[in-house]
Amino acid sequence: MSAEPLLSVSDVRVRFPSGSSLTSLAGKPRGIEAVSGVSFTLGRGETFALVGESGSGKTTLARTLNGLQAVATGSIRFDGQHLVGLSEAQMKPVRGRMPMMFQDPVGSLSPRLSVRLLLAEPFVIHGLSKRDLNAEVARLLALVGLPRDLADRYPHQLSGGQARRVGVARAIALDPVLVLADEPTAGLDVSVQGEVLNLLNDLRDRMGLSILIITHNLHVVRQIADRMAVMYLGRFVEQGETGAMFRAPHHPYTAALLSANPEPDPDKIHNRIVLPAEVPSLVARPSGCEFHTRCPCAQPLCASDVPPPVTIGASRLTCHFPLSVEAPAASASA
Amino acid sequence: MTPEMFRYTLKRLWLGVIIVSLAMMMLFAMIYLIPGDPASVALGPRATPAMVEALRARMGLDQPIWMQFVHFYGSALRGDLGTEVLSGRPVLTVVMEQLPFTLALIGGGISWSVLLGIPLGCMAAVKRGGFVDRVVGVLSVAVIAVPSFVVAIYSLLIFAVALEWLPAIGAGEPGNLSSQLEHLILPSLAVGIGWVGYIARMVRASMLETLEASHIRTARAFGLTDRRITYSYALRIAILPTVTVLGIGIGQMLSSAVFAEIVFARPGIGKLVYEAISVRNYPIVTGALLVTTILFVFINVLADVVIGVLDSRVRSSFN
Amino acid sequence: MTLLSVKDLSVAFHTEGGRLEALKRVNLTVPANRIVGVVGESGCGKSTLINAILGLLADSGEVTSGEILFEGDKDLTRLGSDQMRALRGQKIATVFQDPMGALNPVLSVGRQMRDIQYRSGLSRQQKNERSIDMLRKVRIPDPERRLVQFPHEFSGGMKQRIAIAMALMMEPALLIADEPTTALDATLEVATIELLKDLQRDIGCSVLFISHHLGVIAELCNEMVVMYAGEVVERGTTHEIFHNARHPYTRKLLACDPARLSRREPRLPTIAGTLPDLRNRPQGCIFQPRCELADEVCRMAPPDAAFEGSHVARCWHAEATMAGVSP
Amino acid sequence: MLDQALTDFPPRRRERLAATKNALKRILRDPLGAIGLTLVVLAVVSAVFAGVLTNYDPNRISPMVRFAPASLQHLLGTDHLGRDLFARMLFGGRIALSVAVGATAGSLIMGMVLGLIAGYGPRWLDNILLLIFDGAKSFPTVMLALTLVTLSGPSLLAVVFVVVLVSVPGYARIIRTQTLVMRSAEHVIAARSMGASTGRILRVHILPNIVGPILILASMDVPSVVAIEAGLSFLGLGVRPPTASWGTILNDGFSNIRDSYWILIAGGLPIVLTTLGFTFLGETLRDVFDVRLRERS
Repeated sequence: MSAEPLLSVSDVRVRFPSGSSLTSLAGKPRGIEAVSGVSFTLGRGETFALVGESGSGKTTLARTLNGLQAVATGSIRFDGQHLVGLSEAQMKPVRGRMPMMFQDPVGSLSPRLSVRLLLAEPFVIHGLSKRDLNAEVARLLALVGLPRDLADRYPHQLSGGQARRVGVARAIALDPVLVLADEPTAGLDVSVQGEVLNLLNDLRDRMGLSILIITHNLHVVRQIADRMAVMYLGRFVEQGETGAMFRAPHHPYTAALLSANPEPDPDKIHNRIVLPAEVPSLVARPSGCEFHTRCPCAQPLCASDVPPPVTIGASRLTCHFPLSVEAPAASASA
Repeated sequence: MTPEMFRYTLKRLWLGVIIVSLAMMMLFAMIYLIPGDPASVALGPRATPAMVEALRARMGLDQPIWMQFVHFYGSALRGDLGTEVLSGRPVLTVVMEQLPFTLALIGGGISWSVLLGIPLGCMAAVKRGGFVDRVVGVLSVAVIAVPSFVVAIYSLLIFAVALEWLPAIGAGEPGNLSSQLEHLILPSLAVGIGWVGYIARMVRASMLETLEASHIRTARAFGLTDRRITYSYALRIAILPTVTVLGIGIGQMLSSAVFAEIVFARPGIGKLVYEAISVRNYPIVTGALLVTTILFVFINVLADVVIGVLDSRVRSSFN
Repeated sequence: MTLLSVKDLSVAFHTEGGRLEALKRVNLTVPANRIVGVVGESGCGKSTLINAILGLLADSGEVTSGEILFEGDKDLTRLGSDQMRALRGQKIATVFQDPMGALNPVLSVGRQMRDIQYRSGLSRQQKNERSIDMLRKVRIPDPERRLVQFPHEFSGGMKQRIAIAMALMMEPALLIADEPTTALDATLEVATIELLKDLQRDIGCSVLFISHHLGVIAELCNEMVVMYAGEVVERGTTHEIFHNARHPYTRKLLACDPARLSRREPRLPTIAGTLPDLRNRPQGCIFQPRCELADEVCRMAPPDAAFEGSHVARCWHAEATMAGVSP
Repeated sequence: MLDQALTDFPPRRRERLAATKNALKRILRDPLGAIGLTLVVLAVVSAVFAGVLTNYDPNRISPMVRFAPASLQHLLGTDHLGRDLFARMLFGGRIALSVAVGATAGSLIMGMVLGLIAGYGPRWLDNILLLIFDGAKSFPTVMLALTLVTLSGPSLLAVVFVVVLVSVPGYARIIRTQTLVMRSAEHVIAARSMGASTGRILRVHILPNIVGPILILASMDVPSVVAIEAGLSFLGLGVRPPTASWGTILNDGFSNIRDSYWILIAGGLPIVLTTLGFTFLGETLRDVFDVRLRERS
C-alpha cells in the first residue's frame, strides 16, 4: 500500500433539491441532505463496505464518487486527483478507472444492445474502438467465466447471475483501479451470490483492484470486506476494521444492526436489540444525536447535543455513550 | 371539502389560468405571424388600400405589437372579445347565444360514450376472450377509426334521407323537449360513437391491468366476492384514466360537433363559425376559438379535480 | 393434529413452450399450532404451492394429481369456487411479499379492514373497533386516526404490519406468509418476525411461512420443507434439517449461506450448474445433474427416505450423505 | 461513435431479414392485421398508380354524363359536373396520403426533438416546454384549424401546419415521459457512469427504446390526419376545388344528397377503408411488438 490512499473523501455533503419549482425559482434553496459530512479513505487493494438501512444514503454516496451526483461541499481525492468540480469531460477518464456496478443485474444493461455491444461500449465511449473489439469482448467474457456464444444474446435472455457477470465484465473492461459495487448480489439466490462474490475477490487478487461495496447483507460484509462503515441518515455513525466491528461494535446502532441479522441456526439464543419506531425522515432530522429517537441507550444529553467524534481502537464513531467491549450485542457475532 | 382537496383544486385552477393565458399568447402570435392581415381578410379582395388602412386603425392593428397584445389580453379579461363587423353586436353575446346548443350536443355525445362504453368495457374485461370481448374489440377499433363527420353524413343519408326515421336538419322546436331530443339523436351519436369505442377499450384495458394487481390478489385471498372485487375494488381504479380522457375527449367532441352542426344544419358554435368564415366575419372566429379553448381548459381542470376526489394519491403527489 | 396436509400434489402449466411441471409429487404437513417454513431458491415452486393451496392458480395452471387436505376432510383441490372463497380470509389468511402493492390504493385502510369482515354480521361501528384493536396489536401508533388514511400515507413496514393485522383479524386456522419480510430492511425484518411469533402464540393458528432466507426460517419455524425445482427434497423439524440435513441439495444450500461460515473463507461455496428446465425435467432425481454423489441409481426416481421423527429426504443416498462429510 | 461500433459488429443481415419475416407472419396471423395490411397496401398502391389505374382526367367536366350511376364506363358513377368519380377517388387518395405521411412525419420529428429536450434537459426548460405543450393542446383542433385557415386562406400547407401544430404536443409529451422514465433507469445511469456523452445516451440508450412504440402510435394517428384533411376540404377550407380530395368529393355529394348517394360513397368509402386499415394495422403492430404485452402472455 503506498503512502497516499487511493481514495480519500473528506466531509462530503450531497443535497437534493426539494419543494416545488416555484419555490426554487424564488431563490430559496431548500433541500434535503442525503449525504451529510462523510469522511473516509480507501487503500489500494482494499475492500470497503457501506452498510445501513434503505434510504441511509449509501447509493447516493457511491454515485457521488462517480460524479453522477453533484457534491455540495467537501472534497474527494482519487489517485492523486481532486474530483470535486471536474467537468463531465474531465471526469470521463476518471470514470474508466472507477466504474460502477448497479443493483439490478438485468436492468442496468441497455435492453436493445447485445452482450457484444454492451461489452464493447466502454471501449467505444473512451475512444478505444480502434482496438480489436471482438477480441476484447472474448477476453472479458473469459475473464468473468461466461461462454463466448453469450455475446449474441440480449439482456432479457440472460439469467440473473449471467447478467451480473456481464455487469462485472463491463466494469473491469478498462483495467480499473476501483470498482464501486452497489448491492452486487441483490436479487440473486445464495448459490449464485457466492459465485459473484468469488469473482469479485478473484479480480481483486489478480488485478489489485480496490472495491467499495454497498450491501445490506452483513454476512457478505464479514466475508469480503476489510473495513466497513455504518450509515444512518446520510452520516457515518461508525467505521472501522470489519472483524473488530463484528466482534465489538461501539455504536448502539451498529450493535442493533448486527443483532438484527437472523442466523441459520435454530438453537441460537438471540440477545436482540430491537429498535423502536421507524427511521426518521431526512426532511425532519432529529436534534442532537440523530439516532437518539431509536437508541436503546439514549440519555437526555443525546437529544440536545451533537455527539463528538470518538476513536476506540481502530473504530471511529460519533456517540456520547459508546458501548464498551463487553457489549451485549457482542454475543450476536459468531 | 378537506383543506388538502381545497389546496389541490386551487392549484389546479391556477394552472388552468396560466395555460389559458399561454394559449392566448400563442393565438395572438399566430394571428400576428400568419401572412395575411386581419383587416384585409375581413374586407375581402376588392377593398381599397384606404379602406384597409381605416379598418386597421379601427382594429388597433397600426399600434406596436406589444400594445396590441396588452389591448387584446386586457379586453379579453374584461369579457370584451370585440364587436361583430356586420351587426355591431358584442362577439361574446353572439357566441354565448350559440354555446348551449353545442353543449347539448356534446352532452349527448358524452352520454352515449359513458352509458355504452363503460359497461361494454367492463363486460369485455370480466369475460376476457369471450364473445362480448371479441365483438367489442373489433367494433370499438372500427368506430374509433372512422371520422365523425363521415359518420354524420352517412347517418344523415341512411336514417334521415333514405329511411326518414329521424329529422334531418335543425335543433327542433324551441320549448318542445321531445322534438329537441329527437333532433339530438343522430348528431350526438355522430359526435359520441367514436368515444363509445374509445372508452370501452380504455376501461377494458385498465380493468385487465387492475385485475392483475397484487392488491386484487390480496382481496381474493380474503375471500371477498368476485362482484365486490370487480365493481368496488377494481373498477374504482380502472375508471380513473377514463375520467382524465373524458376531459380531453370533450375537446375532440367539440371538433366533431362543428361538423355535426354543419351537416345537420343545427345552430351552435360550429355553424356560427362556419358561416362567419364565409362572410369573413373574423372577430367571431377568434372569439369562438377563445371561448371554446377556455371551456376546454376548465373542463380538464374539472376532470382533474374529480380524479383528485376519487384518488387520494393524486392529491398528495401533485407538485 | 394435522391442519393441512398436501399429498403427492403435482401442478402443471400450459405455456407456449410446452407443458411445464411446476410442482411434482409435493408432500408436506402443517400440524395445528405450529410454524412450518418453506425454503428454496427462485423457481423452486414456492408461489405455485401457495396459489394451489389458496385455489388461485392462473387459468393456464392445473392440478394434475394429489390432494390438499384441510382440517382433515376438506380436499381444497376439489372444492367449488364458492366453498373455497368461504375458507379464504376466514380459515386461511394470507400475507403477500410486496407490502407496497398489497393494499388497494384508492380505498382507506379502514374501509378495506371493514370489507374483509363482511361475513361477521357486526355493525359498522363494531367492525371499526375490531380494526382498531388489530392495528393496535400490530403496534401501529394512533390507530383511530390512522383508520381513515390511505395506504400511500403509511411506510412500507407499517403497510406490511397492516397486512398482517388484516390477515389475522378473522383469527384464521392457517396463516400463509409469502416472503412477508423480504422487501423490508433487516431491523424491520426482525421486528416483523417477533411480531408474527407473538401473534401466532396469541391466536394459536398455524403458519406456513415461505422464505428464501435461511436465518429467518431457523429463527421462526418449528418445522421446515426444502424445495428444489418444484419438488420437496427434504422436510423435517428445523433442528433436524439445520443440524442433520440428509439431502445433498439441502446440505449445499446451507453451505452456501455466508452466515453459516464461522471464519472468513477465501472462496465462498457455490452450487455448480443451473436449475433444470421444468419443461424437460431430467430423468430420475431432479438434483442429479448438479449432484456430486450422483450415480447410475439416481437416474431412477428416488424414494422418500424416512428418518427418525418426521424427517424425510427424497434421495437414493440419504443414508450415505449422513455418513459423509459434515457441512 | 455508435456507427463505428456498428461497423465493427455488422448486424447480421440475415437475422434482421428473418425477424422481419417473422413479424410479418405474426401480423398476418391476426385476421385484423391481415385486413389492415391489405387495406393499407391497397390505399398506397391506388394512390401511387392512380394515373395507371384510370384513363379519366379527374377534373374533366362532361356535362353530358352528369349524375351517372355506377357502370362499367364509370366504375363509381359521375358527379354533378360529369366528372368520373373513380378517377377523382384515386387522385384524392394522393392528397390524403401525402398530407398524412408528410404531416405525421413532420410532427413526429419535431415532437421527438422537443420531447427529448424536455425529458433530458434541465428542469426549468422542462417546465416551460410542458406549459407550452399544454397551451398548444388546449385549443380544440377543428376550431383552431378554422381560425388559421380563415387567416391564411385555404391551402394544403395550412392543413399540414394545423396537423403539425396540434399533434406535436402529444408526441412531445409522450416522448418526454418516456425519456424521464428512461433517464432514471439503471441502464442509463450505468451508461453515464461509464462516461457516455449526452448525445450517445440519447441516441443509443434512450431513443431506440422509445422509438418503436411511438412509431406504432404515429401509424395509429394517420387516420385522424386523413380525417382532418378530408374534413377541412369538405368545408371548402383545405384543397381548393376543382382539385380532387375525398373531402371535396364528399362535399359535392352532400350538396346533392337527395339526388345521388353514390357521390357520397366515392368520397366516404376510401376514407372509411383507409382509416380502418391504418387503425387495424397499428393495433396489430402494437400487439406484436409491444414488449410489455408480449411478456405478459
